[in-house]
Amino acid sequence: MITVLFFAKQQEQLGLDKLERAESQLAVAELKQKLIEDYPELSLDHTMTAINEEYADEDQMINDQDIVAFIPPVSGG
Amino acid sequence: MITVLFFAKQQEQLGLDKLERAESQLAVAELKQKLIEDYPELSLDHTMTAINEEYADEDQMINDQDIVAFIPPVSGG
Amino acid sequence: MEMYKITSDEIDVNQVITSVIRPEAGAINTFIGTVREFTGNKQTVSLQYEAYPSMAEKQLKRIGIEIREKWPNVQTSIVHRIGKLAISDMAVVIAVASPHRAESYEASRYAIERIKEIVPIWKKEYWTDGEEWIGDQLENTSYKNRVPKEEKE
Amino acid sequence: MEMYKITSDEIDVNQVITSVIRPEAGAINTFIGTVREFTGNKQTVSLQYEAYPSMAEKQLKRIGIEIREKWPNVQTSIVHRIGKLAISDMAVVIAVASPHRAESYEASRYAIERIKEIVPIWKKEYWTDGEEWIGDQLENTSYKNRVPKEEKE
Repeated sequence: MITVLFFAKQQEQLGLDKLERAESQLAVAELKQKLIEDYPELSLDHTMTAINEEYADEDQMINDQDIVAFIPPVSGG
Repeated sequence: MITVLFFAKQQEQLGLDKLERAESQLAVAELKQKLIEDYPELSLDHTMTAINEEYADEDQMINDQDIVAFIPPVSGG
Repeated sequence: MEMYKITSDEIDVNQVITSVIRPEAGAINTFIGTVREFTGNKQTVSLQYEAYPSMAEKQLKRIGIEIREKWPNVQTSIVHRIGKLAISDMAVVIAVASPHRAESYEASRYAIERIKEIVPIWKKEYWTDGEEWIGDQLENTSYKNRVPKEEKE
Repeated sequence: MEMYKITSDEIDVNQVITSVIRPEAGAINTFIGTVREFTGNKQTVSLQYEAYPSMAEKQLKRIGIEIREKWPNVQTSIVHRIGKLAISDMAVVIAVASPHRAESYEASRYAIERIKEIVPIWKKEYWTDGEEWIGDQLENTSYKNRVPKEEKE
């Protein structure tokens, strides 16, 4: 089981800020692909990924219990 | 009659912060020369001059009632 | 004591400044980002900031570490506010203390630029004629596959 | 409302910052000069600042005018304290507000450099082993006959 967090525009696209998914041992790119298929309203363009609060590459593996967050272009400051 | 103001090191060299002198119609350079003669303890090296609170050149004329201030190298900030 | 904080309260500038004052410091540069009313012709009514707070605080700390690697004698504090802000409200306060003034300016500038690159905070603008989540899509076409690395000089 | 002030009281940073906040501004850069304890091996015990106050305030205003000529949308306030100061006390506070951040940094830096050139304020340092009026004689050998002009780019 993994937790997936959404923020800002993506949170509004989905109408939710969090998903629990029964997956593990998949790469970031694979998770993105699955989510886009499951949620056609979701765009993950220009979006970075964090695993357990650290930025992750597209090929990084996601493990059971990980918290994955999608980070659309930031605009703080 | 003119007023001459001294600050910082020069004020300590002279032991006073202000002089009244019965002069007018002389250039800044001339006043400096007279002061150095009258007060051998005074050094006016590296010192700018202000007339009525505006910086003045060495050849600028000092008139009756003017307030002349000697401005040693500044160190605010 | 350095602070790296996401808060939904009004930011106390004095507290941020005080947190970096030390006897070794002779210069403190503070940068405050406030809500601007006009951007070109567009009039902002209010702003909403949202964050991934736990990760955002980690990223703010990371900026502090990057700064100390570049400018060893510098102390940094950064506080970013989230929630709804009105015109002229302070969204971010950065305070940088250093022995001499040049580094305080450089490190402060570095901090704000890095905040805009790596800290998960998002701004939604409410204009007189609409609303939008801000995020510079155009300038981030290669963003998708890029993990932010520490900047090289 | 811009402030250009010489004061013997403690400087209220918030008041200086508040004086430049405007709806058009999105960035406020603040520079604070504090009393540093060590300069190399020399330990400062306290400082005395003296000014020619009426002229110093005029020169501070002049810096504000120079800044607006260079960065038209910038608002500046500068307050300099005089009298006896202890370690970490604030000697000068500069606040610069501008629509965008780049100018706020540039104008703030310009202000502190100009203060060190043209504003009649003098610092006397009291060290553990003596005291001295500070003033960079060596770097000002051509100072004697030079009226400070507005800097050219």
